[in-house]
Amino acid sequence: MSLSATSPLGTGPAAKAPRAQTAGRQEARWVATVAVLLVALLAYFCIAVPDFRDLGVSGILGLSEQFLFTGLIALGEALVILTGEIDLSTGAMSSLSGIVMAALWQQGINIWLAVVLALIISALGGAINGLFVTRFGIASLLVTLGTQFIFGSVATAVGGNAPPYNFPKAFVRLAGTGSVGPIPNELISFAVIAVVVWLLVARTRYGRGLVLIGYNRAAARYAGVNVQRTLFSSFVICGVLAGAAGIFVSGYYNAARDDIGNSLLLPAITVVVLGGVDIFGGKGRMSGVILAVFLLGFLDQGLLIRGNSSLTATMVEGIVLVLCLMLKIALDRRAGVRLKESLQRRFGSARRAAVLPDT
Amino acid sequence: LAMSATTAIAVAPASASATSRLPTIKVSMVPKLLGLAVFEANDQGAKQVAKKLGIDLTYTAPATASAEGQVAIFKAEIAQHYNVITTSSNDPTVPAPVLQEAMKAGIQVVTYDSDVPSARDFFMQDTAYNTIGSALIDAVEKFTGPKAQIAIMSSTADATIQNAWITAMKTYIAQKYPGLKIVTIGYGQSIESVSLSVAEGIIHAYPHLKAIIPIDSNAVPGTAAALTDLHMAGKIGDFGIGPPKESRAYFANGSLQALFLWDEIGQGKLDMLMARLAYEGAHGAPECTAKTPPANPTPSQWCGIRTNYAKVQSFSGASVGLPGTYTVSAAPNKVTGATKNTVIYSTPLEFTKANYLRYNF
Amino acid sequence: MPLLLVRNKGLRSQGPAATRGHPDRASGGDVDRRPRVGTPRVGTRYEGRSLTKSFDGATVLSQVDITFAPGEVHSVVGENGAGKSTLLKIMAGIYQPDSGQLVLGEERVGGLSPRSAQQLGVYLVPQEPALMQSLSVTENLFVGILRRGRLHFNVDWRSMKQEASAYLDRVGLDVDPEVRAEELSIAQQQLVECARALVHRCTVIYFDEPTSPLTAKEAGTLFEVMKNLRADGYTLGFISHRLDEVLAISDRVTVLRDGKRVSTALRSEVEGPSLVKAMVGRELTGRERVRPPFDATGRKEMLAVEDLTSEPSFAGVSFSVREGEVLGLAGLVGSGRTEIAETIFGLRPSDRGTVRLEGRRLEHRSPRACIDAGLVYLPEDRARHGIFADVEVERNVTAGVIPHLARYGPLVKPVAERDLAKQATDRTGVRMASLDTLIKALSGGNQQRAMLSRWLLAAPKVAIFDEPTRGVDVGAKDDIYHLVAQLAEGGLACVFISSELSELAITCDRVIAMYEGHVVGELSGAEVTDANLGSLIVGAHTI
Amino acid sequence: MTTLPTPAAAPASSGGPIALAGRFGDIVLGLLRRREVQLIVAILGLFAICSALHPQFGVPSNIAFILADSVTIMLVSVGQTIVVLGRGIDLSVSPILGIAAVSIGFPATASHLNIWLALLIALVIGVGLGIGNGVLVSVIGIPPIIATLATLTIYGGVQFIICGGYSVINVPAVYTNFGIATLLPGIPWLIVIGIGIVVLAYLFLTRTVTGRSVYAVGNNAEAAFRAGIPVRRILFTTYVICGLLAGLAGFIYLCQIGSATSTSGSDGNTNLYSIAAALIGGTTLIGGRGGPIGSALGAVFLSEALQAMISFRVNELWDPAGVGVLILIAVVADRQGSPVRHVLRRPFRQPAEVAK
Ligand SMILES: Nc1ncnc2c1ncn2[C@@H]1O[C@H](COP(=O)(O)OP(=O)(O)OP(=O)(O)O)[C@@H](O)[C@H]1O
Ligand SMILES: Nc1ncnc2c1ncn2[C@@H]1O[C@H](COP(=O)(O)OP(=O)(O)OP(=O)(O)O)[C@@H](O)[C@H]1O
Ligand SMILES: [Mg+2]
Ligand SMILES: [Mg+2]
Repeated sequence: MSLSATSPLGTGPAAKAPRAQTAGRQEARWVATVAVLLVALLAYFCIAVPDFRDLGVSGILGLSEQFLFTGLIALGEALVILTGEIDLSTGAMSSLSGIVMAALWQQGINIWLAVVLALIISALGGAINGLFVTRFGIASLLVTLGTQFIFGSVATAVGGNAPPYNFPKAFVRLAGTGSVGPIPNELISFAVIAVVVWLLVARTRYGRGLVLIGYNRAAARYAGVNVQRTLFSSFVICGVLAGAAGIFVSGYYNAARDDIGNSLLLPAITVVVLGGVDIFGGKGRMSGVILAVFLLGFLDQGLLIRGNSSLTATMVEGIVLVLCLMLKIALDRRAGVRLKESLQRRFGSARRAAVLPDT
Repeated sequence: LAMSATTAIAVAPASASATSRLPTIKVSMVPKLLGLAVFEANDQGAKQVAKKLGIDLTYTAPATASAEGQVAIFKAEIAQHYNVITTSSNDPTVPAPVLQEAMKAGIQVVTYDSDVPSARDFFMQDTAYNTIGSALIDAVEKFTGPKAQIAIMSSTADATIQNAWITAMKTYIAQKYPGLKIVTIGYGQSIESVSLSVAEGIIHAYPHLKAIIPIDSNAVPGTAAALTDLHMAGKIGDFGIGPPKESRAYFANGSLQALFLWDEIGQGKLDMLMARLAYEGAHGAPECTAKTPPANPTPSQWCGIRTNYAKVQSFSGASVGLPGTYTVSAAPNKVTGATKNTVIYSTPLEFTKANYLRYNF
Repeated sequence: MPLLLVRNKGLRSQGPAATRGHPDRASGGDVDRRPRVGTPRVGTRYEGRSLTKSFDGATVLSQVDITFAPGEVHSVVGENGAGKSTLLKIMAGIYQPDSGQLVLGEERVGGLSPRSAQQLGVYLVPQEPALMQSLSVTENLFVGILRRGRLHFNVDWRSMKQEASAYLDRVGLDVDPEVRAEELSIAQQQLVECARALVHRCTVIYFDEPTSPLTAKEAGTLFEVMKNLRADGYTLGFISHRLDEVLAISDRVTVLRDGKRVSTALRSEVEGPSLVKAMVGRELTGRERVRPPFDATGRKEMLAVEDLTSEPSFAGVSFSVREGEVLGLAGLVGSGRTEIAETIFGLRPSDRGTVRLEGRRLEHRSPRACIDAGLVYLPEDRARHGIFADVEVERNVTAGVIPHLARYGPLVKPVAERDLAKQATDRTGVRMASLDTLIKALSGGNQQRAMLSRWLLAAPKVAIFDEPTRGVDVGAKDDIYHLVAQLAEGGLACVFISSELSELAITCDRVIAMYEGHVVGELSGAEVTDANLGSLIVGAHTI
Repeated sequence: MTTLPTPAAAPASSGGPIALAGRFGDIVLGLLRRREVQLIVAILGLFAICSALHPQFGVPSNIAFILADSVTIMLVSVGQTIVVLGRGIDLSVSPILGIAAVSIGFPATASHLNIWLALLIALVIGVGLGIGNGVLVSVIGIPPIIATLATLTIYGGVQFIICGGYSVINVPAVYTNFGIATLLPGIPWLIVIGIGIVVLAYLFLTRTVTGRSVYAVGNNAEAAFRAGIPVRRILFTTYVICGLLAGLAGFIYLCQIGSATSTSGSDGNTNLYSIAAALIGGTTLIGGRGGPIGSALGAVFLSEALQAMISFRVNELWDPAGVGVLILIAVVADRQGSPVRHVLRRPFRQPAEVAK
């Protein structure tokens, strides 16, 4: 006998229940909003800024070389932020990875081997963050605030007085300034990595667990998600992506510097938030983040070409961030997120249950 | 100097009628960052001569001293079809790829103050390393006597120029004043507040210190402020490299004995002249590409000093009101610090309590 | 902004003589320095007239009239999602009604906020005590109306501490007012909430399911407090899914169904079955066993726990469950049942002891390993450990079987996922608009059904249900009993943890009783009755 | 570990001598568990070690330097603490400091602005920019970390625009004298001001209704909302106070450094150091726990540790790493400390019904 047969409630008219309020729809709408903004922005620059239009397709695509490393960091950062944590050490990690690679290469190690070793170092850095967060249960904001300083100092120390430059041609072409037809190599690499990360979050078991942890860590644990391992690995992946960003930066500039990643952290977090990822975890889509990389990047480059100073560009970015968030809040509120709930979400303690040790 | 000019290209003072025939070129001046007095002084000088040289000048820079910020600006300037980019680079290597891209796009690159050796047409070096190094040490020795502990305040451990100056000073001390001992080198990270604390730390750590040498424009006021705070003004000598205006208060209260620097306004002028010359060298009158350039070209025959134009090695500064002739180096010179295609701008001026009020940068 | 702010100090001394226990009197009627708080008026009627409220287009309350009279406990009952909490929240100023009026005494009040409602003397004790965990009890009592000292902006701690003790006495709570809230038990925190209502001079006090986290004994304490308040002329409102409590304490009962008021009657006019019928709209099976007696012969032992110990929560716990058997776990709150279940499920470390599943020892237990081996655990605290509130029902349901969702290598196949979720929710009869509905939009009972669906998907051999009917209405409870029976029928070995003895009696084949972390007795078959269980769990018949 | 500054007086004494001895032990243990006491011990300990190893470390002028050096970070971190107690964060303190410094710096050098008027202007600017943050966070409802990240860039731009390419140099001696004046040898006036502000902040947080509400909101905003606390107004207030203190810090910065640029504040890592000082001082980022005294001591400790690194010729490049390590030690100590707290605190009260 089927249960619903015994229960009139079970087959009650669906119309009685509150109207479907889908998280998916809300998120998809934001992704679409970002896409529309991106198209509008490009259209504006093409119409209003002749120098921008004159670049042509390949020139405009080429602009992306300037901001894709920020994008790489943002991908990793998004992963961590989806779990409800944050990684402030990514910028320093990029510097460290670039400089480690360069230093190893200077010691006579093959450049590709050096790249691999630098990525391993980044993974280790991520693992240190992850370890503090999962084993000692310390808030990631604190841990990475601390390790950010440490990674930065180590990078300075490794870099020494004369950071290396002038890497082998093949490396510079692949990681930096080369291109296939009109498409810069960096864009190709970014696209590949972005698709992988997108699949990871949206379509794999791992991503499922990751997002559930962001929504409700305790419940994820009770549902059989290995919270510790997932969190830990999100920091490792974030570290590796930040490290990769550092290598691309070094390739692009054909030089390594101990502070080269410092200026990448805040734009990366901005991108993640602009992409619609909730800073408290759970909500958000990688597709939004990927679009936001281009939105913010082209905004910046376009303004510079328009003749605005880099200072104006940064300020405009800050203002755009605030406006986009206001738009998002307005859209979400229309969809029924009430004050109480948003208060709870922002300040409530239940969702942020501490990580219990796995046995 | 061993190098002598085989042919001097005298650039005649441009008359109003002559300049009107010059095609206007778009030149950008990209210093390390906005808001630093020395760079603003360069800008001031550049503005004074830009019109005369037919230059449409843009002065822009990142908000902080970041090489990546400069790269973003260069990238945009390539798109905006600038003719010449002049820059004081925050890093000797990071902007190289994009500047090379600019050169490929037909843009002339002139660096000043801080070089990108692998990606420019010409570099204007502020002053010869050995000249400023020996000038400083001579002044210090006069204050401390032949046996003394001295300290240096620099910006960061990887600052190329500062390191070159330090080397020059060390070499000069070894040659001439072996009794002087450099006990430590502090790094103020090009930040005044950091320089202040580092300098105070050094003063506490070395009670027998006789002089301190801040060689970065943030370290100068930072160090002087430290000496003032600790009531050590005049007890420990303070000789540095930097612009005088920022430190007027310290000259006045005796915590700063002397500063060495070149005339920043004139440097801005010369930068514009070099921009014009570089442009003309690449695009200018046919005479310039001839094997033997004319002895006295007219203003319409602005001849460049292009790399492949080996014979042209010096030019006059008269057209922008600078005295003397400037020489383009053909090969690197360890002592002065000049690399290939470098113009050394000037010998340092000394600013002391006696003359500091006369300079407005 | 409140339309009515009673500031007349004179009224207090005219209040009914019933305020004998009022701390103000006890402390000699100090000068009241609170500037903004209205004077309590014991003996206030509070009325809601044709209140209507909808969320996102779904009407949750429609045209509800209700009157809370002084000196009365007025209970509101109804199924999950009937709109009880929404009604009380409107009365207490937490929500704004879409239309309708609130009348306090003779005057209309409107645009209430929690703050202005409290100033008017209306307070809602929430279901989960919402105390500031790291602040002292005193501060928790006075938060929002901290006494100001002579300088006006400074805080007068001394007088507040004195008063705090008096108020805590009044609700029968013997704790140091300086202790931090986080050091109190849930029951104690609930009483602090109650004392807070008194501190705020509230005379209309609502309790939204206060007893669901409490034991019968603790609930008893709370009822004593409520009765005293009633005797003093306070106006009380009460929500509970435990009808026996409702019948025991109420003077008047209102039944809500689907957001409409079905009836309001005096306690003397209602009785259990009629009430249930009014709530659910149909007859329930009642208190009979939901399944035939269990025959152990030939049934395989599925779960065997031996000497499981985790100091100081529980020690030396051994029991086993057979295929198709429902084993009850009875005990007071704090007797260690949840800890046992969580230890078995690998959520907590154990000091010693073994857990065997179908004879195989489960070592290095983790939730994942247990689920994969066929053991699932339905947590007690649904909101915290069960649901992902902001996630669609579909993903909530499949959350337990994520590893099995993969179809192409590591990639999840969305269509397959939807099929799975659909099957599972059909089976438990989750009532929802679609699988894409956020689970927080479902009522408690339906959320619990979704949780059950999650674990059905894992195709378990053994299931531990921890208080599966907590915060669930009578109709849904009945469904859950039948579902458990049905699952056992299909061969599932069930462990059923409950604090409601009567539900153990109707669902379980065998019950073991816990007392302070030890197994103190076992009953099976016909022995499993409320009375037998009752004496076991208080430690009366240690075997 | 992070004991709240509870307003409670010590419990009334009772019991015999043994109880008294036990109580004394309790008090000592209790004190040692307070982060403030630990920090004082750490500050004095580090000072003792450094003075023993380095002849110049213990001289009054060095002490004065360490104390004066800590004042700007101290003020900013007290403001930061108030925001963090309400479960927020303010990443825009650096440009607020910078804007205040340059906006009074230019008129001060150009037209000898009266120093007290300058102070007033700095405070007004701080309040104004704090209001900006408050509006974004509490009225519009943008998460604090994001809202202040945005204002960080916007305010940074404003600071640049104010500077218009120039720096504040040659600040009149009225200002700089104020920056270096000492009350007694080794006790600069600045630290007296710093301490005064810290005491005011402490009194505000423990003794005023608004201050207690900050703790309540940080602890549990939902419950505070229900308890009738105007949550948004309180949050708003915290950002305004933080802005005010950053503005004051800007004034002091100008007096102390004698110049200001378009990157003053940001280039010295004010944001991170202010957060670091608060964390080292025992304020937790989840809100509701901690207090300004700890943060002030944290700032002094940071300044002392950095000075020690200079004295012992540790390369400056390791300064940030030193700060990072201190943060990690502080938070790990917090974490590791909590089990200790559970053991030491008074026995768990069994619910009444468990008694037979
Ligand atoms: N803030 C909200 N947003 C959207 N829907 C809500 C909100 N609060 C309640 N609802 C919906 O309103 C309906 C009534 O909810 P309410 O909490 O009043 O029920 P209840 O009778 O108290 O049920 P329970 O016994 O489960 O507590 C439910 O369908 C619920 O999903
Ligand atoms: N915060 C606490 N600190 C110390 N001991 C605690 C705490 N909470 C519970 N305990 C102890 O742990 C044991 C089990 O508590 P718990 O309430 O989880 O039991 P339970 O039988 O599962 O009750 P419930 O009916 O709520 O499921 C009891 O001995 C209790 O005193
Ligand atoms: Mg309810
Ligand atoms: Mg339990």
